[in-house]
Order: sequence, then structure tokens, then C-alpha cells
Amino acid sequence: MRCLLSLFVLLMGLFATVNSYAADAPQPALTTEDSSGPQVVQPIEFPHDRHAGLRNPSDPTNSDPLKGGMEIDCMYCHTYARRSAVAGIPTLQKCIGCHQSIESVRNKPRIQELFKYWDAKKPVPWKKVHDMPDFVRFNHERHIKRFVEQQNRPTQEACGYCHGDVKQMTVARRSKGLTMGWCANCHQKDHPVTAAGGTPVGNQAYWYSFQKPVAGTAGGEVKAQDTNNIKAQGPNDCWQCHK
Amino acid sequence: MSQRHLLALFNNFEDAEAAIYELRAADIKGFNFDDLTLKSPIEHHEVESVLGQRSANVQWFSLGGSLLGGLLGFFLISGSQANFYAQMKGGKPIVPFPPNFVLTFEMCVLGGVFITILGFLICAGLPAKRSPLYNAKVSEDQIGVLVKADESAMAKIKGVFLNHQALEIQEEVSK
Amino acid sequence: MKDIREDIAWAQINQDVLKSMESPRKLYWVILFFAFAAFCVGVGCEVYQYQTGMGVANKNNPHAWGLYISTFIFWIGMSHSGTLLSAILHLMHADWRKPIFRFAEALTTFSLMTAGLFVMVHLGRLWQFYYSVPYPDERGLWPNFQSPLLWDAMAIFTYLSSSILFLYIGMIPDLAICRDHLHEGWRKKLYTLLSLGWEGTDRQWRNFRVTYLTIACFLIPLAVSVHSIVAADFAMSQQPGWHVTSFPAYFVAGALYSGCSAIITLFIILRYVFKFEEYMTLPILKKTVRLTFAIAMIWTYLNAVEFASVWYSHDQASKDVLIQKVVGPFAPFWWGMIFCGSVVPLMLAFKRFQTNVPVLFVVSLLLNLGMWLERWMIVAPTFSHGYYPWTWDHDQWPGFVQWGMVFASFGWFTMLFMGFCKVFPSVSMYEVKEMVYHRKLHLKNSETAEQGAH
Amino acid sequence: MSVNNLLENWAQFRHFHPVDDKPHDPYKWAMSIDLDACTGCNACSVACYAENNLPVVGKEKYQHGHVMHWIRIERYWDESLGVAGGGDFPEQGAQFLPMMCQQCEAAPCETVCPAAATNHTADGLNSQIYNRCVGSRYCSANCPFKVRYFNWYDYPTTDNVWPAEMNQQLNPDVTVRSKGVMEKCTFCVQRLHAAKGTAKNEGRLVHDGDVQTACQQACPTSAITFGNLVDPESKVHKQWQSQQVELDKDAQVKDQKEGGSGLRGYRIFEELRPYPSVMYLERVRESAV
Amino acid sequence: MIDSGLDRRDFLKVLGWGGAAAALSGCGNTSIEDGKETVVSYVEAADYAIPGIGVYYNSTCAQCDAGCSINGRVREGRVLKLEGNPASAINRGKTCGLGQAGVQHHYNPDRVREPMLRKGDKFETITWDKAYALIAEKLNGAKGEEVAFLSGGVSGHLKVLLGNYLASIGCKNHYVYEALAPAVARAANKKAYGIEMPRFNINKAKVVLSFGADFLGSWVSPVHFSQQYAQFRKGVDGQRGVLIQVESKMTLTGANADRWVPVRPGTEGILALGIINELGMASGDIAAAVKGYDRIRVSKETGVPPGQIDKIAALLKLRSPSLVLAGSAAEGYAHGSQNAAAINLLNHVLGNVGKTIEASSSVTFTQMAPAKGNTAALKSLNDGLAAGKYKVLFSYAANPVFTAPGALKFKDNLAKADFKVSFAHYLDETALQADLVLPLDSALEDWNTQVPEYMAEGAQINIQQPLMEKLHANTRGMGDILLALVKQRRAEEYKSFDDYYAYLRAAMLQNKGALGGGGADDDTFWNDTLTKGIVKLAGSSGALSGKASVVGLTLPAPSAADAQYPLHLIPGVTASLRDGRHANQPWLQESPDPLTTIVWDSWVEIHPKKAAELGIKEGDILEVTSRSGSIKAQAYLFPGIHPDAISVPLGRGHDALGRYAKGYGANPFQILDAVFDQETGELAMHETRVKVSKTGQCVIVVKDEGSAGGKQMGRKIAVSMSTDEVDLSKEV
Repeated sequence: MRCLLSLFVLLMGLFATVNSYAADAPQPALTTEDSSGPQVVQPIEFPHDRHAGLRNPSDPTNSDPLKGGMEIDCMYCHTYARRSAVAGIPTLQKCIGCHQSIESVRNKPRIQELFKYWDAKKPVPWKKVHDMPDFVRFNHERHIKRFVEQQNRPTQEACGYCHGDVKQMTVARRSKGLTMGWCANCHQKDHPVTAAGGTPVGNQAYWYSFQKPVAGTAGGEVKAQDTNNIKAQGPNDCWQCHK
Repeated sequence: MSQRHLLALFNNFEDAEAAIYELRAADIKGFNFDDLTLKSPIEHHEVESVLGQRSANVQWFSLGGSLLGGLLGFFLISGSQANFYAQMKGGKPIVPFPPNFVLTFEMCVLGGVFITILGFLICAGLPAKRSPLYNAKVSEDQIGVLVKADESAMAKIKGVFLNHQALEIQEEVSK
Repeated sequence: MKDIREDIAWAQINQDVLKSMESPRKLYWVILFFAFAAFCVGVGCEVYQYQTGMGVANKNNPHAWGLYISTFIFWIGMSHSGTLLSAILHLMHADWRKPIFRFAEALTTFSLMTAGLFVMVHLGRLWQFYYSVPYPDERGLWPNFQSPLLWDAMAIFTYLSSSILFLYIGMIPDLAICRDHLHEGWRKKLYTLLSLGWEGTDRQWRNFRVTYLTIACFLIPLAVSVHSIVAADFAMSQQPGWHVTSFPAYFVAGALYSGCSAIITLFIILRYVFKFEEYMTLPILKKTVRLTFAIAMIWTYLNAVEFASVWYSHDQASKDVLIQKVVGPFAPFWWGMIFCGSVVPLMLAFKRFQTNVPVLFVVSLLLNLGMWLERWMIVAPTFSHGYYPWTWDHDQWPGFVQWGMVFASFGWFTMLFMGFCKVFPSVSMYEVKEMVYHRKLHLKNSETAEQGAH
Repeated sequence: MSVNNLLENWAQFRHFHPVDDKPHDPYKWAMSIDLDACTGCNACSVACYAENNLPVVGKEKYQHGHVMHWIRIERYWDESLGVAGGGDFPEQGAQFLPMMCQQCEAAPCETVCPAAATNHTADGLNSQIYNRCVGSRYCSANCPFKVRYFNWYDYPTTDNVWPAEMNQQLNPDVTVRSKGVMEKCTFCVQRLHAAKGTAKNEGRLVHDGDVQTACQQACPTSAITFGNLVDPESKVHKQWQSQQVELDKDAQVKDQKEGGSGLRGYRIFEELRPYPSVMYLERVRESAV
Repeated sequence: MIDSGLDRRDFLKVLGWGGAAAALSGCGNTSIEDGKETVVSYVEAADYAIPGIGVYYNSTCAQCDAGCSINGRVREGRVLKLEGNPASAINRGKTCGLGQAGVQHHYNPDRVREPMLRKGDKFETITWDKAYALIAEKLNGAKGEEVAFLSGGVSGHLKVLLGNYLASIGCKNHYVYEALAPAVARAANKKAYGIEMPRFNINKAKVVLSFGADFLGSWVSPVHFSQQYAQFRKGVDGQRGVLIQVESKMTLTGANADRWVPVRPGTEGILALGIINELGMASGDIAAAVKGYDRIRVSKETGVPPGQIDKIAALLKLRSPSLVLAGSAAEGYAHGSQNAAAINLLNHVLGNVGKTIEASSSVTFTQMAPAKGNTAALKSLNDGLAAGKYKVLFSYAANPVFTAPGALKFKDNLAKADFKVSFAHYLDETALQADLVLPLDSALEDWNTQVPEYMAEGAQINIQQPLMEKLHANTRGMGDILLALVKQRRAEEYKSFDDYYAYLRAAMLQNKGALGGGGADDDTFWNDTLTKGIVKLAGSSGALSGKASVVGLTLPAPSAADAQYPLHLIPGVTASLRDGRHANQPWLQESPDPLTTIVWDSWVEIHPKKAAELGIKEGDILEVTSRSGSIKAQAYLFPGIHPDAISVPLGRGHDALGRYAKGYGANPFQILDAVFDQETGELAMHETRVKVSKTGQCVIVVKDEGSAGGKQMGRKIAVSMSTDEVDLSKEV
């Protein structure tokens, strides 16, 4: 009889754990959260740390490349990110634009390599680093608009959510999972959904924006106080990212 | 005093039954009647009247298993439907009853069957080590009675068995 | 005539049954080879289809489903025979089932395994099949629990695992016999392992009985639910000709029907091959045949109910599908189904055929053919003639890949079944002993009673 | 804990859409197609091929019914044509009907997909997620309109579907489907999302006319109108309203009027209760000739 | 949408070409771009070129001569899709299927990529310099009159440059050949209205009576007419327009008509006169001329029931203004001009001239006006070739080996020319016969101006500009080639133009004032022009001058039955394939014919009754034999055709033109008899008589229509209601 009892305790425990784990939006720990993606060998070993890294505080003029970066804004080069779904690679012209007047590094092998491409009028065959499957569509523009323009977060922080701490890297390397669960995780945190009564509806159902209309939007025009609400609506169906 | 095993083989169930009756009535010192095991090629219901009602608990496992399965089924399904943020079906609620009940039923059966089997293994003590005395005849056509008793009771028990036309008596070699 | 002789020695039973597990004859290997070859045809077809796309099976836009699904239902249906014999008849204390239920259960298990293959073969993206399996994943996604296909998967999984367990549990005492009476070798090790140390003690028997009974209780509603859920795949959809209330009952009847006819076929084969005349006696066959006849009539009735309800409904689309079946391009197959399913079984009503083995063999094969046609007639015609006339397509017929796969499923099943027969006892020895024992007891009691009356 | 969640928000989870719902907010994409204007010229269909990366399957596969046109033009003759008592010639011309996914509000396809690859979106579309699809084809089997198309072959790697150069035309905003995947008209969801993104950036809603579907844009007679049904300013809203066609009805009130309502709006297979989002306007036949 | 104001040329120059196309997408384990490792990046890029964002450029559709303006979506340097340009009066932002498929003309894998010279049976690749040198050499050895230039319809600056080139080599033999041009209509219109192509205001008419004019499908400017048609259906003054189509084979327009009137082939003119007679509105010599055409006689000769004639006449009388159109079906006979004249007379009688038929504008630069193609040109060329008059023959944008009637034996005659140069996009049938094949830029890579023949509102010059960089390095624009060739003779005159672009720009700027750019500086004007893609001009408006006249109007009695060849062959003109030059665009091959829904193949349309008579069922392979040859095609039972006629669609049956065209279907041009219109000398396309016989083979017809064969089976799918039930007034 005792064995029966203990068995039941065991089973109920099993039930509770399986059920709560399975039903409670499983977000298993990401194996790739801190690990890095494959090391990509680029045609030119581009030093992100040198360009975007923090200035050496002791030497604000920073003439020595070994002593810190130049804190260039991400979007100075990746200028398409705020205007397009695609962040894009800066044009070669952009690199040359600065480097033709930076005499100090002109003779470095990497810069010479760069100028070789320029002279041949050939684009640098940069390799993909953050390569998503073809059926995944990420919109850079919307994320920049939201984090940088609306919430005034620093660019490097906002970009870093997905791209990692690029200012520490030389050649960029994937450092976040970029899996679907990883994406969804963030969205669930940032777009909490509450039911009509105000209770948070778990971590699900962006869909409920469907039932909770933004006040006064039935018409074409929107009241001023609602515009933020419209801007903030996150994805609520699979089609947002897969189409 | 050390205990030893003794296995007697009978040609048919009546003989074995008679022998057990006698053993029970004899009340031999050094032999507890509960230490008697009947081994047979088929099931004999009648044995219960001889050995007394020894309980079978498997059905409780079945009940528990099916309840567990059903609960797990319903909540796992409903819970995941409530959490899967994009699984909206036009014309249907997010947690619909008819499909969930179907699956609850299946889970109920699944849990029931699995836990019943588990219960069977537990209650029947399977998988078991083979007992020290075993004869392949038991799985063919003979009835075996296995007793465990003190050394001192052995002779008496043997006597009883022989009285009832035991075909063969095997004794555990003394340690 | 008696179901079984009371005076068969128990040792004889062991000996006869174990003999069937001895090294196979040459013919066995030949048949096995052909079965394997047939299976390989299917593997070849699947590899081709997997690499090229489903189009090679000659399905198309209206004909979304084809022989895969119909053959799937066919095998699922066949699986109900085992449950019928071992569970339903067990609960009804019909002890004539005892010599034949083991192979029927094996039939259940293997036909389910065959059916499962068709689910896989049917998928357009087999390599992604795990998307329809409920498990907590990184994506946070679940399959759609509202889909009858998912219920189907769940029901089949439950049914298959329960059937395997049921078969196995019921076989433990026999495995112990095998362990005790076979020579050393890999088999002995296998049986030692599988018999879990069964010794036939009173405690083991007691729990065994309760377990067996309980699982039988579970299996009956399960089996019914499995085929009603398969019916739900169709009845829950909007296709004309599928959206029929009587489908679950119709499917279950059909399932039992095809299961029974498959049992007759295998009964005859095993009886002949293993010389089991002592155990698989003609009176048992007769009982099975009568059962089959009864179910055939139920099936015929439900068939008629379906037609009648469609005919008297105002659902023009369903009516069109029915007319299409009767007079359209599918007519030969539909009439074939009616002939094999409703006319041929009338022969079973005659006593002289009920024990005529050659006739029964042919009849049972025809019944199976009829039941296969039935499934095809359920699945295919409505696609060619659905709601939307613009997409009607009467010119599309299953391609060789589909036929190859159907053909291969029989090879696969034969392989599994033949393997089973040589590795496991296909007649339950302990239950036959029980049967003999009880018959003997009964005889003795009645003799005593008679004597007393004198 | 999920059980808590279930219990606390039970009412939300037992909510039936679209019957229990307030109107969609802020978007419900819908269409209306004027059959009197449609000439059956096929421009919409070709435009769809161009926009949505539809493969050209070729003669052989077309013969086997493997064609992938998301929007097809159907040509119907009068029922009386060629039968006893009817005429020998189609004297009233033919009837053309562009048929594409009707984006049903209670779509029969959604409930049956085992992998949940087709779902309902907040803006009232019937989404098809290619990468989630396992290819059971149940959705197609259950679609009364038969407007779902299955990738019977791997068209990206099939000869002469997209040979070199031809593949440069592929729209990068639309996934190219591989074998074993179901697909269908999406109401040009890539365009809808682009328009919504732009509108969001500007803190407004999408206005009528901001976005056109490819078929609508091409249609030489402007027979196709597309827009946001809940926006009272949109043309599609006005059309639905003036035709008295309501989204969540399986029979329209106007149709019960004796002597007819004089209105042309209808939806195909309304009585099957899928609540289609496409309203057709009946073709008009001149009674004077 | 971004309409760029920047110089398109600069844009193209600065675009570094990564070679790799941008990430094409795929799904699952197969993807076109799967495994591509590199990201697309540019060397330099203009501000507006943003990866992931489409840029839209205006240009002109070159798929047919209607001159629709298009708006191409370009992403990552690739043109993806063509939309209509809303600013154009011709198509107002709309396109037809043919226009949509323009990208497939550009990306077609079977384009010619290198200049090729014939070596025996094969071609070998040569350089452009060598090709030019060869042309110069051959021309030096030939007198001006020994050179002939065959082209399709050309207009704009290309036509000017071509004219200059021909003048420079002293060639006066420019044959402008279009197989399906409305040439008879032009002549008839000129006679009736004083203008070859007046403006037809379908939208202003309450009744349109069309004699075989497939204005919704392929006639003159279908996209424009389709829009007018939509307005016409919405109605003038709340009255929905009524369309009556008279023809022997149902066209797309016929399928949309309120009343489709099957008429005995060739008797359209008789019916028109019969209607005039029935109307009783004519007077004087017209009334006298039609007097004999009473309803009984007309009914007997045309096969149209008298009651039908009454109804049509009554309706025309009741509802005014109306519009009567004479289309190619009525004109394709030896008496085609007479038919057209009779039909145009109806407009005069009904008083439509000036109301629904108006004078059209034309561009003031007459040298840019389109050289209008016709089939009479083919005949003279053929005669010349047969006589061995030509040593050098150029051919551009025409494929006479495919489209010439079989009876002309054009291919054999062509062989008599010593040196044949073909400017070609693809190796079509004609290019295959050439000695030198010069690869052309596609219409989406090339510069040009285009002046449409049919002007919608005012006059306009359409700009055609490159939407992307050249796909193949060694193709050249026709303008560039002509410029290079003309420089061989007149190097001094043209030395300031590096290329055709410079020529075009200079030519446009020269007339800046007249083109509406007065006051603007050159760059602004030029950029503005390119941005818009259209130059709208006031244009010179000719006046309608024709008078109703019956002089010379004699309609022959319907031809007697031909015992040997009992059936009329009506070559079907489909909206998407036209004369077959687009047959290599797979979207068009796979786009079902609207009426039969057949794809990828030719068919013989035959009336079900006739088919029953002949024991023909759908899918039977029929042999169609005329006096000039025979072809084989599958039978399709089609109720929309006169029982005395069969129809085989044009455009298919290529034995060249690449993988999508070659070997699909049959070419009815091959069996056309060489019968010509008596007045204009145009080919009478409908005069061929044929017989059909079964070959015994049978196939499954590849079509979209299902087994229900276009019936709805009582399900309410495509529903219609009659005008007395409907209340259109409440509609939005």
C-alpha cells in the first residue's frame, strides 16, 4: 500500500512539472545566448572595435589604434538600417570617403586591400554573418524606430540586443541565438498583453490586440494619444516574420 | 534455524490442492503458510479458496493512471493553446472543448494502460529473479508447490507431499 | 462438433506450438524474400517521391489525398480484429477465441504499424513531420490540437502502444514456456529477457488476470475511438460526401468487418502451414465466419443508411458525389465494393460454406478487396467532384508511385507477420490449456451430474 | 502557471471569433470584385505570378493539375447552353469569375491543419506559414473553393521554372516555396506589411489607397477593390455597406426580401458559413436585347 | 514610392555590380540562393538606392504598340515587377497580362547574347566591330535599291534615326510589317472619317455595336479600351451601356457582350447594311443603297434571325449616342474594306461621328509619328525577294518566317537574299535564317521614345528608359546599333553623339520648348521628363472630315459553299500571344486562354453541333488542311463559334524562339492562303477555307477548366441578374 501511495505522489509530481513546463510557454535556456556563431573569415578583417569601440579615456585624441576605438555610431555606416528592413553593408564609397583622408593608416595592409577594391570598382565580397533562413523577415527599420527614435536608447545598446557587443569585436560574429524562441522571448517581455480585466494573460496572445481596440481608431484618423499605441504594436501573427 | 526451499511437482491440480489443504491443516512448526507458493501452467481461480484472498491492486493503478492521463491531457492541451500566441482559428474559441475532450479521452486511455502495466509489474513483482527452485515442467503440465520452511519442518512437509502423489520433490541444497 | 478436443495432453500443446517456431522451411524464406522485395518497391517509390515531390504520385489540386489515406484507413480498420477477438470476446467469455486471438493481436499491431507508415508517406514534407508532434520546443509552438489529423495521430499512438503492450503482456506466460523448452541460443536469451522471470506463481497469475482484464476494458473504447476519429477526419470536414453523421459508426463497422475477414484469411493460412488443425478447428472457424457475416450485414445496413441520408437530404453537392460514385468514372470500383462487401458475404450465410476452407479463403480475400475499395471510394470521388465544379477533375488517377506504395504495404505487413510467427508463438499455449482444462472440468461436472441423475 | 492563466482568463479563451467579436480593429482586409466590370483578361493572374513568385509548372504538370495560379479566372457558360431546350450559342456571352483565397473569417482550412501552419491573423487574413507546413494537404481537402495550391514538385530546382536570369525577377519580399508546402493567395501580405510599417512610422493607420494588391493594381477595368473593411472612409467598406453584405452572416438579410433587393453583392458559399472576406458583385445582363 | 529625379544614367554608372543577386528567398531545404555566402554590397550608390526598398522608374511597355506607360519596381538593381504609370492617359496605372510579362522578355534565358555569324549550318560568335565591318562591306557591294529593311512598327527617335540611316545608304525599301495591324480599318476610317485612327469614346456610348473588334483583348489599345469599358458599364447618365458583338468566333469582347451575335463569316457588312435599312434613319442615296437589304434577305445571308436584327436596330434607335466598331474579324476578307465601309456607314447614319467618334491628336513632330505596320508591306517584300531584287536584307522586330502566310513561301524567298542581318532578342524563326544576328538590349535596358498610334487624350510621347543595368554585357540597344551604322556613312554629322542616349537627349533638348519644357534648364527638363516617363503635348488635332457615302460600296453575296474545303478558318488572336512574338514568355504560355482556358498548346475551336456531325470529341487530334498546307491540333468543342467555321489561335507552333515556345502547338499562319483585300492589298486573314479530318489520335486537353466544363451545376458561384432587377443607383 505504501508503494502505491509513494507512486501516486511521484506521478502527481510528474504531472505538475510536465504540465506547468509544457504549458507555460517553454523558453528553454538558449544554448547560444552567450556562445558565438561560427568565426567568419572576411575578405578584409574589418575591426569593429577600432571603429565603434569606446574611446580611450586617457587619450581623447586617440592617435594610437591599439588604445581604443572611435565611438562611431552604428548607423553612420549601416545607414540603411533606419530606412529599410535590410541593414545592408555600407558602400565602398563610404569607406573610401573617410579613408582617403586618413593618411596615418593609409599604408596598412587592410587599407591597401580596400583601395585595391576601390580602384577596380569592385564591391568587397563581404560574407554573411547574421544569416537568417530565407523565410524569416526581420525589419531593422521598425526596431530602430522604436528603440532609438521613440525610446531614445543608445544605438549600440539597441543594435546590441541582437548583434551582441560589436564594439568589442573585430570581425563581427554572431553572438545571439537568433532563434524563433529567442525572438519571441523579447517580444513577450516587451509587449505584455493584458486581458480585459487587466490581468496579464500569461506570456501569450499578441492576438488580443484584436479584441482590445485602441480607443477611437475605428475611423481612419487617430487621436494624438493613440499614436504611441499604434506605433508600439508588436507582431501578433506568424505572418509578421514569415511570408 | 536456517530456512530452505522445497518444490513439489504434482500431476494435476486436485493433488496439489489436497496437499495444500493438508499442509494448512497440519500447522507444522517452522512453516508459515504464507510462504507457500503455487506455480501452475495456467491460472487456477480455485487456488484462492485454498490460499485465502490475497489482494490484487492493479485496478487502483488503472484508475490513477487514467485520471492522471486525462488531467495531463486536458491541461497540457488547453494550457498550450492558451499560450501559443498565434494559434487563432477563425470561428473557434482559443480553447475549444470538443477537440480537447477527444484528446483528453485518448490521454486518459494512454495513461490508464501505461500505469496499469506499471502496476502489474509492481504488484506481480516483475521482473523477478528466478526462484531458487524451478522446474520447467511447471510451464508445461505440472503443478508446483514451493514452500519455504525451517530445516526442521522439511521432513513433515515432504511427507505431506508424498502422501498426495507428488511426482517429484526437489530440495534446496543446504547451505 | 467440438471447438477443441478435451483430451489433448498439455505437453502436446506445448510441443505443437513450439514446433511452429522451429527453423523455417525453404518456402518460408522464398515468401519472405518476395515480401521483402515488395517492400523494397515501396521504399524505392518513397525515396523517389521524397526527392522529387509528391507530384510523382499523380495527385493534384483537387485530388489532395489519394491511395495513401485510403490504404491508411484500410490498415487501421484491419487492426480492429485483434481487439475484437482479444478484448471484446474476452469480456464476453467467449472462450473459442483462445486459440486464435494471439495472431489476431499480432495482426492488430502490424497493421497499425503499416498504417502508421502511410501517414508518413502521405506528408509532403516528411522531414518536418515533428511539427505535428506535441512537444515543448524552442520556438514555443504547438501543433494544432483542433485538427482531426492530430487526434488521429494521438489515437493511433495510443492504440499502437496499448496494443503492443497488450500483446506482450498476454504473451508473458508463453514466453516463459518458450524459455523453458527451447535450447540454448539467442532465442533463449531473448525469451529469458522478455518473460521477465515469469514462473506462473499464484501472485503473478492473480495480477495478470486483473491486468489483462483492465487493459481489455481500456482497449474496447479505445478501438472504437480510433476508428471514429479516423471517421472524424472526414466527417469533420466540409467536403460533400464526407460530412456525414453516420460516418463513425460506419467506419467502426467497416473496421471490424475487414478485421474479421483478415482473420479468416490468416486463420486458414496458419492452420494449413503450421498444421494447427487441432487448435484452429473448423467449429472455431465457423463461429468466426458467422460473426463476420453479422458484421457484414451491419456494414451493409450502415452503407445503405449513408446513401439514404444523402439521397433524402437537400445537400445537392453530396448527392452529386453519390451519383458520381454510382455512374461516374469511379463506378466500376464502387460497384466492385458493393459486390465484394455486400453480395459476396451472403455466401457466408450458407452452412455448407461456413466450413469450406477453400471457399472461405477466396471469400475472405474478396471481402478484403471490397473493404479496400470502400476506403478508396470514401476518399477519392469527392475530390474529383467536390463543391466547386470548376475544379472537378475526372481525369486524374493514382500514379504508379501510389500503387507501388500500396503494394509494398502488403509486403511489409507480410514480413512483419512472418517474422512474428517464427519468433513468437502464434497460438496462445496457456490459454489453450485453460480452454482444454475448463472443457474437461465441464465435461466431468456434467458427467457427474448425469451419473447423479441416474 | 498555465492553469492559473487558464482559470483567470477563461472567458477570453472561450471567445468565438468573429461571432462574439467587436469589429476588427484597426484593420480587416477585404475585397470586392465587380463581375460586371471583369472581362476575364487574366491580367490579375499574370500580375500575381510576377508579384508572388509563382512557378510556371509547364504543360506536362499543368495537365496533371499541378498549376499554381493563386488567382484563377473561371469561365462559365449558361446552364441552358447546349442542353435540350437551351440555345446552341452563348448569346449572352460568358461569365468570368476571378477566384482566389477568400480569406474566410471562419476558415475551414485553419481548424484542420495539424501543424498550425495556417492561422487567423488579427487583421482578418488567413495566414499560410510555409516554413511550418508539413504538407498533409488537409487544408486543401477541406477548402470548398479549392484555392489552395500544393507544391507537388520542388519548383526552385526544376528545370525551366526559374532558370538563370529568370530567377533574378523573383520578389525578395516573398518566400520561394519548395516542395511539399501548401500555398495560396495572401492578399499580397508583403505589401500590407510594408504599408503598415510606413503608417506605424508615421504614427497613423493605413489609409485607403495606401496599399493595393497586385491583382487590383493590374486590373484594367478596376473590377477589384481592396481595402480596410472597418475604415468607414474606404471604398471597400462603402461597397459592402451599400450592398448590405455583412461579414459574419451566413445569409444576408437583404436576400430574404421579397422581390429581390436590387443589390448585386453576394459571397460564394456563404451558406457553408466560412464568412468569406471577398464580396462579388453580380454580373448584370441587359434585358433589352 | 520613390520617383527619382536623378539622372538615370548616373545611377547606372555608379552601381557597382556585385554579381550576386540579392538574397532570393527560399523555404525549407531548397532555395535558389541557398548557400550563397556573400552579402550584396555596392561600390557606390545614390542616396535613394536602399537595399530592401523598391525604387520605381517610369518607362514604356514594349510588349505591343499600344504605348502603355509602365512603372517598374527596382530593388537591389533588379527590376522585379512592372506596374502601370497612373499619369498616362492611355493606361492610367493599369496593365494587361502581356505587359506584366514584360520582365520575362527581359530575363528570358534564351536571349541572344553575342553577335553571331553564320558558318554553314551553324552560328559562330564574332565581335561587334567585326559585325559592323561586315555590314559595311556587304553594303558597299550593293546598290541602294538592292538593300531592304524589314521592321515592325517603329516610332519616335528610333524611326528618325532609322530613316536617316536608310537615307545614308540610299535604301528606299523600308517595309514596315505587322502581322496583326488594323490596316484595313485605318484605310476605311480614313475614308469614312478622314482620320486613320480617330478616338473611340466607348465610355460615352450607351450602346456599342462591335463587328469583331476585340477591343478588350487585342484590338488597338486594349488596356485603354478596358478602362473605358468599365466606365461604359457603370453607365452614362445612370444608364448602363449595352455591348453587342457581331462575329463568327467569340472573342474576349464577345464573351463580355450582352448579346453575342454569331454571324456567317464575311457577312458582317451585309448585316450592317441590314441594320441601316431596319433603322430607317438614312435618307437619300444611302437609303437607296440599303433598300435591298431587307431583314429577310439579310437574315438569310448572315444567319442572324430577323427578330435579332429588329432588336438591335430598335436599341440603337432608342439609345443614343452609340458606337459602332469595325474590327479585324470583319476586315479579314477579300471584301474587308467594303465590310468596314458598310460598318462605318452605320456610325454616320446613327449620328455618332463627332460624339463617340472624335478626332484624335497626333504629335506635332511628324517624323516621329509611328511607321504603321501592315501586311501589304510583306507582300511587296516577298515579291521583291522572290524576284531576287535584294542582296542585303535587314530585319528588326518582325518575324515573317513565322507569321507570313504559308502560301507566300516566304522562307524560300528569303533564301534568295545574299546577306541577311537580323537584329534580334531571341533566335526566332527569322533570325535563324539570317547570316548575321545582332543581339539587342531588352526593352527594359534600352533607351527609346515611343509615339503610340492610338492617342487617348491629347498627344503624348512615351519615354523608354533602362530600368536596370544590362543583363548581358554584349547586347546593344537598337538605337546604338543604328547610330554606329549611320556613323559608317555620315561620321561627321553624328560625331557629337557618343551613343544613342546622347543622341536622344540632344534631340529632346533641341525641342525643349515644343515638348513643354520651356524655361527650364536642360538638366531639370531632362530629369523631369525621365521621372515622368511621358511627355504630354497639346498635339495637333485633325478634324473629322469624312462624309457618309455609299460610293463604291458593293458587298458580294455570301460565298458559296466550298465542297472540298467546307469550313472557314478563323485565325484566333488571343490577348496574350497575339502574333506569337511573346510565346517564349512562360507566364503567357501558362496563362489560360480566357475562353477555352487552354494552356501551352494550340487547339481547334469547333462548334459542338458541327463536332457531333463530324464525330469529333474534345481532345481528338485534327488535321486542318487548307489549299496551302495542313497543321495538326487538338479539338476543343466551343459553343462560341459559327458552325461553318473553325478557329485556331495564332502565336503558338514555333520551331524556334527558345525553350518556352519551341514545340508547343501549331502555327495556323502556315496554312493561310494568299488572299488579299481588294482595296488595300492587306492580307485577308479570314479568307482561308479548310477541311478537318480526324487523325485518330486523342489527347487530354491541357486546360484550366475542370471536368464540369464551365457549368456551375446549380451552385451559386458566378451569378448574374438582369437590368430590370438591379438597382445600380445605390452603388458606390
